[in-house]
Amino acid sequence: MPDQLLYAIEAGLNGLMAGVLYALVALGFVLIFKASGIFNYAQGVLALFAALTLVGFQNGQIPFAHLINAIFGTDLHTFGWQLPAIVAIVLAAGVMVILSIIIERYVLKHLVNQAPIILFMATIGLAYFLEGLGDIMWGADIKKLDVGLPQGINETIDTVTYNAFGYGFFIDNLDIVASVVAALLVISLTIFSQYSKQGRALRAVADDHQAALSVGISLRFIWVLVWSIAGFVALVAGIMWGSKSGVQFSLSLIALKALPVLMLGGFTSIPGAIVGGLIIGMGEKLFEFFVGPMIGGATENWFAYVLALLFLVFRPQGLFGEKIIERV
Amino acid sequence: MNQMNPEGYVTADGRKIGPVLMEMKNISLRFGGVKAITDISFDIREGEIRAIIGPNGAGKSSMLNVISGFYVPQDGEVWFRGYKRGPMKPYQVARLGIARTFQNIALFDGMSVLDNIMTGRLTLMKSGLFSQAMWWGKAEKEETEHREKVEKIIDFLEIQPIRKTPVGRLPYGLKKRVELARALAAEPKLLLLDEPMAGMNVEEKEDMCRFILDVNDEFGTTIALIEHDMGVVMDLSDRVVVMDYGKKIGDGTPDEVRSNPDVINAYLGVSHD
Amino acid sequence: MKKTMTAIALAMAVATPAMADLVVPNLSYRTGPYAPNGIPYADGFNDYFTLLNERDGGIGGELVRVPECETAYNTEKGVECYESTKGDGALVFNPLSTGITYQLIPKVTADGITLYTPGYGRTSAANGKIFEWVFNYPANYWDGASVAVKHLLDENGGDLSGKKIALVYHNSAYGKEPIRTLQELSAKHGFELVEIPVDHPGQEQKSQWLQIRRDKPDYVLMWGWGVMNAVAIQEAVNIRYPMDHFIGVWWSGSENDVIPAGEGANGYKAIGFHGTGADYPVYGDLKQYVYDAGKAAGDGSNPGNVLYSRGMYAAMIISEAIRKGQEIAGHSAVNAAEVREGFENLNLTQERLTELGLPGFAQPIEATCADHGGPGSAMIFQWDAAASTWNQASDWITADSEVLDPLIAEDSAAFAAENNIAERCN
Amino acid sequence: MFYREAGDFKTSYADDSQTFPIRFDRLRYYAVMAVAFGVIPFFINDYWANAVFVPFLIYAIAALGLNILTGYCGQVSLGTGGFMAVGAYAVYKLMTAFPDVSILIHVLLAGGITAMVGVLFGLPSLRIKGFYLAVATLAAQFFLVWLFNKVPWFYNYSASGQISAPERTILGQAVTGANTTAPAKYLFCLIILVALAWLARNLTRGTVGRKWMAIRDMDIAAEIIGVNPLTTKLSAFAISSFYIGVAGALFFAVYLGAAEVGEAFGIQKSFLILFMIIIGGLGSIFGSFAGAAFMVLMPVLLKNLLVGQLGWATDLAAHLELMIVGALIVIFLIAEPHGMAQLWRLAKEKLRLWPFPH
Repeated sequence: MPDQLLYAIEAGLNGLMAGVLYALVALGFVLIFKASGIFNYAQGVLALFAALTLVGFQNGQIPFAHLINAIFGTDLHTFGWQLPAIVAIVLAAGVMVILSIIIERYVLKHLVNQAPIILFMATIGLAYFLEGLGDIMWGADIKKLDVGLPQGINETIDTVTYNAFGYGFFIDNLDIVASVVAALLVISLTIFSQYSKQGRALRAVADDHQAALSVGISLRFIWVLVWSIAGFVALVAGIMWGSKSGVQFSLSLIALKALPVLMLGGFTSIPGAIVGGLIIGMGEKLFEFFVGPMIGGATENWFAYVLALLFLVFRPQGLFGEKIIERV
Repeated sequence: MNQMNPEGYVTADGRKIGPVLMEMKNISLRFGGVKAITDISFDIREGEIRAIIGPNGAGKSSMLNVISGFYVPQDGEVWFRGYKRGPMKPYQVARLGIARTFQNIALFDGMSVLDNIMTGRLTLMKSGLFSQAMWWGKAEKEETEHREKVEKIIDFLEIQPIRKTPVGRLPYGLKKRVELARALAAEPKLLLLDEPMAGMNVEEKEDMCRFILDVNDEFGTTIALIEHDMGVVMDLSDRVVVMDYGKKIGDGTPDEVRSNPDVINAYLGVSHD
Repeated sequence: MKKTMTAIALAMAVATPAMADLVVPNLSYRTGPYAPNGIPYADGFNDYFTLLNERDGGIGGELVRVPECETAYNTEKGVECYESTKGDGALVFNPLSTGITYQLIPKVTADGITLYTPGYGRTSAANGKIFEWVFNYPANYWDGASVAVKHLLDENGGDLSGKKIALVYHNSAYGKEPIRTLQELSAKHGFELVEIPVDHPGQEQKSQWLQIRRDKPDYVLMWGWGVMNAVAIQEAVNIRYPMDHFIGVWWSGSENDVIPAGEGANGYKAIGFHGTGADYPVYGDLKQYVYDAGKAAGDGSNPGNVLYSRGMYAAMIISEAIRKGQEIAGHSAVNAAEVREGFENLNLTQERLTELGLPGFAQPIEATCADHGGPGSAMIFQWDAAASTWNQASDWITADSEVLDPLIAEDSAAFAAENNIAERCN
Repeated sequence: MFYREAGDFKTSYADDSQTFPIRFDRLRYYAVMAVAFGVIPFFINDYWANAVFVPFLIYAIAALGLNILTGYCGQVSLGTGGFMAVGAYAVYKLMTAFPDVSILIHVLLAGGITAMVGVLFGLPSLRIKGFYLAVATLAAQFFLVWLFNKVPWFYNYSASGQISAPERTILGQAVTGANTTAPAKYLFCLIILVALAWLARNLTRGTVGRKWMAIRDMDIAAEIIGVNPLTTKLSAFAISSFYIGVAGALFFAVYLGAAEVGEAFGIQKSFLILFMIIIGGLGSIFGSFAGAAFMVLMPVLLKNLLVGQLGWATDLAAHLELMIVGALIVIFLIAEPHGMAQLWRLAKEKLRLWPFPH
């Protein structure tokens, strides 16, 4: 095979891997949108907050140490312990559930029946708040996140492809792990929503709020549930991304990567989020590979949006939506 | 039959009905594989009150949407004022002089009653962006002129006290009336009413009937309406089209329709109100 | 509305303390995307002045006040900070942001306050003939690029022809700075330059590093900032790029950048224009007068690291310039114009550095009316992951002034023409 | 008592549709104008101009623009930062290419150029609606920022890609560049803002405004009663972008003096201005002003309070500021989803009855 083609395949495969992560973040958006009609801009900050909390627990940081020191003149920093990764993950997941309950009680409950744009803005407010809270709880410095995930080139793929084509493909072990975890997460979420009682309630609410309420499903419970799940998804995304770059502010910007996925796949479609993520991931890597060098590179920030935009102009119902029949 | 006279006819109560204003020829409309309307033809004459009735799902609303240009039929022709109407956007149809109300009220909730009715005159207002931005000369003059016309309609429909109220705060019956006012403000050649009496109590229905007759009487506006309530329709309208399962099963004066065996079948075969 | 106004007016009136001290504002950023880098720098800057106040009673008997103002690396907040501290009687500004620097250059020129931008900012400000109020010694971005290339020349026996060098840069004004210089140098030395931009924030760089893996450049230079550095180094480790062929500018060579990559980052190189580590004698005093006295800025985890040292470097230069200004003016309560004189006549020698407890920490500087750019020399550091230290990997290397001088002259001439500035120092 | 409308009769329809139909409102408006033009210029200093007034005036222009698009026409846009960048780069190119033409004309032309770009990116709004459109406008945001960063022609091939505003004067007074006095800056922005606010008010009370609102409230019904969605949406995009472009031009030329596209006109800016109109009140001219004032003043106030008064560390203060801004936004939305303009209306209704609430 010609080199150019091999390179393109390699770029495309890496794009697919990246796409899985985009899909994972997008999934958090979709869950909340489906169950409550809220476009949750805070999803990215949730990932940052979850990752900060995880690292904080792992390293035994004292939350709000800086604030406490400033007020009481103490000199607190850590509890002096190191928790095993799995314990820290469970604890962090617990914090995300508590956070969901707080969000439901103090924010969402008061905003029932507001216009979607108002709910959207509220989540931006929430994002600001959580960003400040995360910093004040755990500090704004960069933190290394290590839960024992492998990283670096996958030797087997490198060797096998080298022997086959004369060019070894680069696939990152972390990306492979991320794809597997994301796939497991998607499958378990699907099973959960198809076969469990809560899952059925969730789908009922997504279909018709009023009807679901009338058969005795608690909307508030469902909201806490989806926000908890979204928080857990954010935690997983935070771990995957944080392992690569460390945990710091920019982690919250991964939300921006998921938005074009939502446009493409639709705000309410789980398969849409997955396929959309893969298309966006692969598309942006291939575009950067083929067209990037001609127009100066660094196209990835906008390409996904333009792709999604063009797609929607020609197919407004998105990937899996049915043709929209307008009624009056 | 005097209704077939191309020059028009005189009704029992002495109103003069003119020549054909709109003619639907062999209209068929499908959504995917579902046939909503199959090969329907009928006409609407100037000055007439024309009703389209039928059980649920008969395709009445689809028919009205075809007339107002919201749906484009796959087959058939729509003739209006002697010309065949080409493929048009709904707003272009509105400019021809066809206005309508909606079954599920479609008012602009964020605006006041007055502003809502003023939107009815948008097709008649001509001042440009620039003069509006400056708010002098033509724009201001035009605004005042149209305001006067709208105030007449407000008087006519007896909604003066709620002029500046945001529409969202009004009760259902009044909303229907404001919607009628908005449609009237356009000074339409043809007024389409989509279930104008749906969801109203007896008193409100009587009010609405009166307004419809007055509009027809005072402005000479041609009216086509869809209605569920057979009794009201028979009292109001000059001629009635009956639809069932997307097909026309009857057409004529209320009396003729009432005695049409197909219509009786259709209405007895399905439960109706 | 009016009530709010009154409240603000009140808050501001009370917020302004008496103006007797030497005021050196610290426009820092401890929040936002670049906080991990801003924190240690600000700590070093503050701690050094705290040391001077605690140990020596300030500079020349005048206490130094360092009002801190949070910019979050944001130009608008930078303006607010500048205006609010300017009213305080600020003597010199050091905003640690190229964006804010560009914005402040005309303002400080109009207001008559010195702008000191060591190792960042507008490169052509090295030309004192045009930029009267701006100083950027000891080295600027173009020096950095030239030093990196010189280092590579040394490693390759003076010949880079036919080599391929990739520049991975932050796709912003800052990151684009070295491109012109590197293009000139590539023409001069015959190496091929590949430019690879990374968009802010740089969380995702797979495409760029796949390209590097395919193209196999002999060396990779990096002009990064913030999370981009850490991700780039991690990706380089992932593709098993030889770390000793990977050189970052001084803003891409802090502990924050290499630690997340762990062992793999071992051997990564970075340019530096000052020493690092907590082994200098000055740290004894810092410990005695600042840390142990509970007066340290921040959480005390940063002393000795690269960015802390750089903050301290800036503070040291500013304090020496103030000292020089006091000497020239003949009194200790100097004003902004007298401090500028101090900057312009600064003569920092190795002896003086030793006196300050920082022997060999930096290169000597002898500023003149025309030369606001300093010696333009730097050295290469190499990361030792096992020991978690930066080791010196070269001697001081001086930039190629033959290439840089015309570029500086050209750029500053353009600025002069745009703003009708006549040359000074003639 | 203080605020009455009883006895304030109108004898013509023109009187009834004026901007401030109530006499008391009119008087207050004149008073505000008198202070803005007659008092503040004599007391303003660099700090107040640069930290408070000039950013407030410029953001108010941008908020007016976005409010036309989002508040009046119902099209949510997250591309404001990108459109401001168009205004900024347009005015920079014009200023440097035609140094002899008045800066005022350049600023207006920059608005015009932005309007054209706005129309281009508004085209998809005919097919894409709601949040999908909001996300789609992010394409404009990211693409425009990338473009201005990438093509050297836009920044006159300068080494770093920074653009700096040279000095330009109006009637002999510098309004851009470092030698601009605080009153000159302030008045220049104020005059443009007042003129644009007046135009916005006229547009929104007439036919155009009704078309926009009709599309916003129910686009299908609007089309059926005769509103052409294409021209209506595009006119909203054009006029909104004009305002935003003017704001971007002033933001760069008068306020910042130098700018770098990704930093000054990034996505944060888009969100900031969206905040302003939502907190201020969608579909309200007054709301645009109130929102801009709130979002400009509050951080300054908080900073002065926490750092200046209480002497807290700047980072703690900055983090707390984020939390407070976030919490206030949420509280605001819960308490009054229609923004400060609605609060103002409610307060007026109370005042009208005061001191006899029943």
